[in-house]
Amino acid sequence: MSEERNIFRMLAEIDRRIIYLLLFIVVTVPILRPIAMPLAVSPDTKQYYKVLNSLGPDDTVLFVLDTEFSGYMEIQSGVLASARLIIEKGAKMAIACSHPEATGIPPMMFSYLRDVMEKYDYKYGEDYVVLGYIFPNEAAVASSAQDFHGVVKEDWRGRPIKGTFLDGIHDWKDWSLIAIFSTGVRSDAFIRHYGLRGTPMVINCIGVMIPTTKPYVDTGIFKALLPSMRGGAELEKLINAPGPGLAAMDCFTFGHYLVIFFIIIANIGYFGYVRRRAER
Amino acid sequence: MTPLDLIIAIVAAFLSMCMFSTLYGKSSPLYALAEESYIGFGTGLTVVVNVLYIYRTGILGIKAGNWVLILGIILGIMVLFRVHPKYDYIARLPIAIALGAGFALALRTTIFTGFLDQIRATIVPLFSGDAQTILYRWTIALCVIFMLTFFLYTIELKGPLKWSATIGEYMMYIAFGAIFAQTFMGRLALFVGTMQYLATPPWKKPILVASMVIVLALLIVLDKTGLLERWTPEE
Amino acid sequence: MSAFFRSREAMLIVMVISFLIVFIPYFFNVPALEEFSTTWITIAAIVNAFTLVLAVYSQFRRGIYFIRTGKRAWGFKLWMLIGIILMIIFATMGMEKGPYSWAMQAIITPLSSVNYGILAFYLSSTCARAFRARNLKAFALLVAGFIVLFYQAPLTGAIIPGIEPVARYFTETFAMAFARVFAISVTLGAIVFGIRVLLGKEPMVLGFTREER
Amino acid sequence: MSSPLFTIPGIIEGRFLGLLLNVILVLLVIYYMREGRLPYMRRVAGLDAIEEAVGRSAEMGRPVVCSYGIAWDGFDYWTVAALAVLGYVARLCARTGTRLIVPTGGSDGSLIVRPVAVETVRTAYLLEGKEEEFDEKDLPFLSGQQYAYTGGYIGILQRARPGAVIMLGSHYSEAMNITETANAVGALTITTGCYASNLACLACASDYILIGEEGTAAGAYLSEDPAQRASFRAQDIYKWIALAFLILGLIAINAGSDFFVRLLAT
Repeated sequence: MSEERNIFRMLAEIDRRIIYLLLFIVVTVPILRPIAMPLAVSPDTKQYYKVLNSLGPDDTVLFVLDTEFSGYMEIQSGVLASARLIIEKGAKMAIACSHPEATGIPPMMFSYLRDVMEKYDYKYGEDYVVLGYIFPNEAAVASSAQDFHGVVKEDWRGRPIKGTFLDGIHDWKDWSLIAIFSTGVRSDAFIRHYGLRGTPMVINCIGVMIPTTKPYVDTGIFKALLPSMRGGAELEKLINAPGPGLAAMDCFTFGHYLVIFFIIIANIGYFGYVRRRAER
Repeated sequence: MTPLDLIIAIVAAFLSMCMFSTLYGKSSPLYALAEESYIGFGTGLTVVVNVLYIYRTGILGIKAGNWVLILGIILGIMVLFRVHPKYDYIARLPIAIALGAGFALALRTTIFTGFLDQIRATIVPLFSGDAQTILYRWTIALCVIFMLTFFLYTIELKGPLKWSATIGEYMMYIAFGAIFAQTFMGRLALFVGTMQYLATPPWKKPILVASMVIVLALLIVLDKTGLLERWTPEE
Repeated sequence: MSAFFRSREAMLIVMVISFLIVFIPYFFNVPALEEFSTTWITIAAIVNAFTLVLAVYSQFRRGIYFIRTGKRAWGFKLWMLIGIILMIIFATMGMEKGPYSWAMQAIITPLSSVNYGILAFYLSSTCARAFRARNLKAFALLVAGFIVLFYQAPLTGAIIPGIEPVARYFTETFAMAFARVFAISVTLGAIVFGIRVLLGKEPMVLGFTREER
Repeated sequence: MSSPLFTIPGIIEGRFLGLLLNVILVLLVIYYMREGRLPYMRRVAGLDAIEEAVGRSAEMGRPVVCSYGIAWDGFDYWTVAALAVLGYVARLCARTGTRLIVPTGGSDGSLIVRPVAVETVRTAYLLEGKEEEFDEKDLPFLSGQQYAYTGGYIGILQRARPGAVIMLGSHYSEAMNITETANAVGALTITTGCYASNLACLACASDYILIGEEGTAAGAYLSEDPAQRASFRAQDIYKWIALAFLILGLIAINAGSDFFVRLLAT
């Protein structure tokens, strides 16, 4: 085989667009035609489920959409499964956003969760309120922790929040739980101004944030961490409500195996061609 | 599914595939269309939501009797002078105030969350608990100590310090491998989420497939006819 | 009057006072100051919101420069400016339904998620290119990355349960330890940077450049 | 969380040590600045990589692309150090007659930083006696949006086909797009990572990486600014304190005393 068309060289110098095309295919096909392969549930998700499952009708949860819309794609299954579980437990929910794009998420949540909201008669104003974009920066988070009604006067539609279950909320002490669904937009501000003071918090964060968020689970600032879309899929399995998470797990399996395949052939190519050329 | 839903689905799928066209390796008018659409409407969204925040927290706050917030509105208007050719120095006062408050908010707690808590979380019994816990805790303790010596800059790394920093660096590369894998999972989840958004509910699936085929075909035709370069905005 | 704004010392004092108003109540039990600092923080939040509106002005100016100089394919920049104006008009027509939410669903929602999703492709081609056992460090990175990637495929966990403790060993010790050490070093850096700013050693932060140095 | 060792009236419980450490850090920085003698700093290996990258571009007659990050919060910790290193890269480029392109933008904060970056590069060309070669158009403001900035940055790489791409300061998820494109056009890539997962990916994807603070240490080493040098001296002392706390704490807790854990919580 002449030096130019050496098989090892071909493996070592794969055109990156072939890799892109293959990844595109192995993700799109299972979305168009799901297979539903088996899935194991991790300890992190079991701990997260335990915290949410212990909520009751007289608990009030601050449900923070701390994400651009793009990040929502990764934690969508965690958001929907968590909201479903909170509604089933009858706990009250105040939904707040810390990024302008997150304001588009609540309407989509409620259209997806319409079945469980009707079943539990979960009504606006009585059981849940959408506060909208009330956390544009750290200063807003800090002042809401010290004097909630000093900062938040209206819900997202501009109607006063007086007279709703939020009357009982004055500062950081009054929330039964803060559930943060985060791509890291404002999560550290919540750690500083709520978590550090002792407000119980859980977080469903994107994969990128897991290594830097885990230390806060260790130090007890977060009671539990639901890891990325994989955690959402496992939570869907635990609450027996298949959704976008479980549907995505096939794509995950194929995507990861495709990348592992590339690592193997790249190393074969490396040792067969690049290393030998360097030695010559 | 109303005609409006159909139009939204078509625009979303087509623009998304135009954005993916950057993977083709050459900048194209298709990518420019998607990019400029996103910048335009995205910037509009930023304006809307921030003006709303100024109204809700500032104006409503003042109406509710918190007169001091007028200072916020006045200082805010002063910030706008930053782009004035002659009076740009007026913006320095509000910026100084916002910076001071911003630094205080970040710095007053970071000594706890980023320093003391990290050390305290590492100080754990190393000889109790099951085998896995003992192995995990020893590894973390040793890793933290060795890696920390890598980040010393005002001392020459010689002798035992050099060994410790080198071992720490190898430990870091093991950490990088694990963190890289976690990051890939996160990004893959975003890509899968995007495609799910474009393919749910099921009637959107043919639109998605059609957009893929059309955009790919357009890219290749434009590339082969040399129009790709001519129709792409220059920086 | 303009001397006050131009004076570096005056702006530095204003910044330090603003800093102390927010810093002190966190450590000392001074209820009166705590309440005032909450309002002061809200004022800072309002000022920040104004700076974002300011950023849009420069976006506009750059777009117009592009169009005026007739750069190639300036039509796209014109479309961008139209987009900004359209979105603001749509918002005045109501943000729950109507054109505002159409624009959110058709443009902002998908495109902002595509931006992040595209990274999966770049990471996959990095795997093929960079995960090579070139030297001991690269080999260490490859082994850890390979095992965690293999564990993360949902099917693996179901057929080879034994891989979980191995993969978790890497993510819950090495990755965890690095996150802690990195937090410590970055935290110290951020604090001393804040100290330098408050001591007036970073004039650029306040916008003091050549003429007032 | 374990209970503090002691509390001091007037100071909120559990925050005394944090306050003390903050105050001591201020005093240390002031002390080392006042001393008049520039504290010692070791030369960070990353600087040799930067010199090699600019030299390689000069030989190939291709431009160098160097960015100072998207400066999300304007002059943050990473951006200030990046500007110091940018000045160094600019001097190397001026000296070797290599074109330097500095893509700016990516956030609203970077609007405030760009004028200073322009001044930094102009001063570098001035110091090398080549002010006439300085061209402000080579520091384009691409956009206030992260991904529009990335699109512009990638467009520059695809057209200018630089010999080296040096990404300093705070870059976020867009760093991967840029590094992969830089590699695709055959450029030598040097990057810095300002948060853990970005660092891991860039360690794999780029030819050389300044791990975490190495970037800011390079800035302090180059700038020879007493304040930055004093800062690193104070930081290193606190890293020694952290190591002492860790080792003594581990010994104590395994000998049965939680003294250090409770001290850290006072």
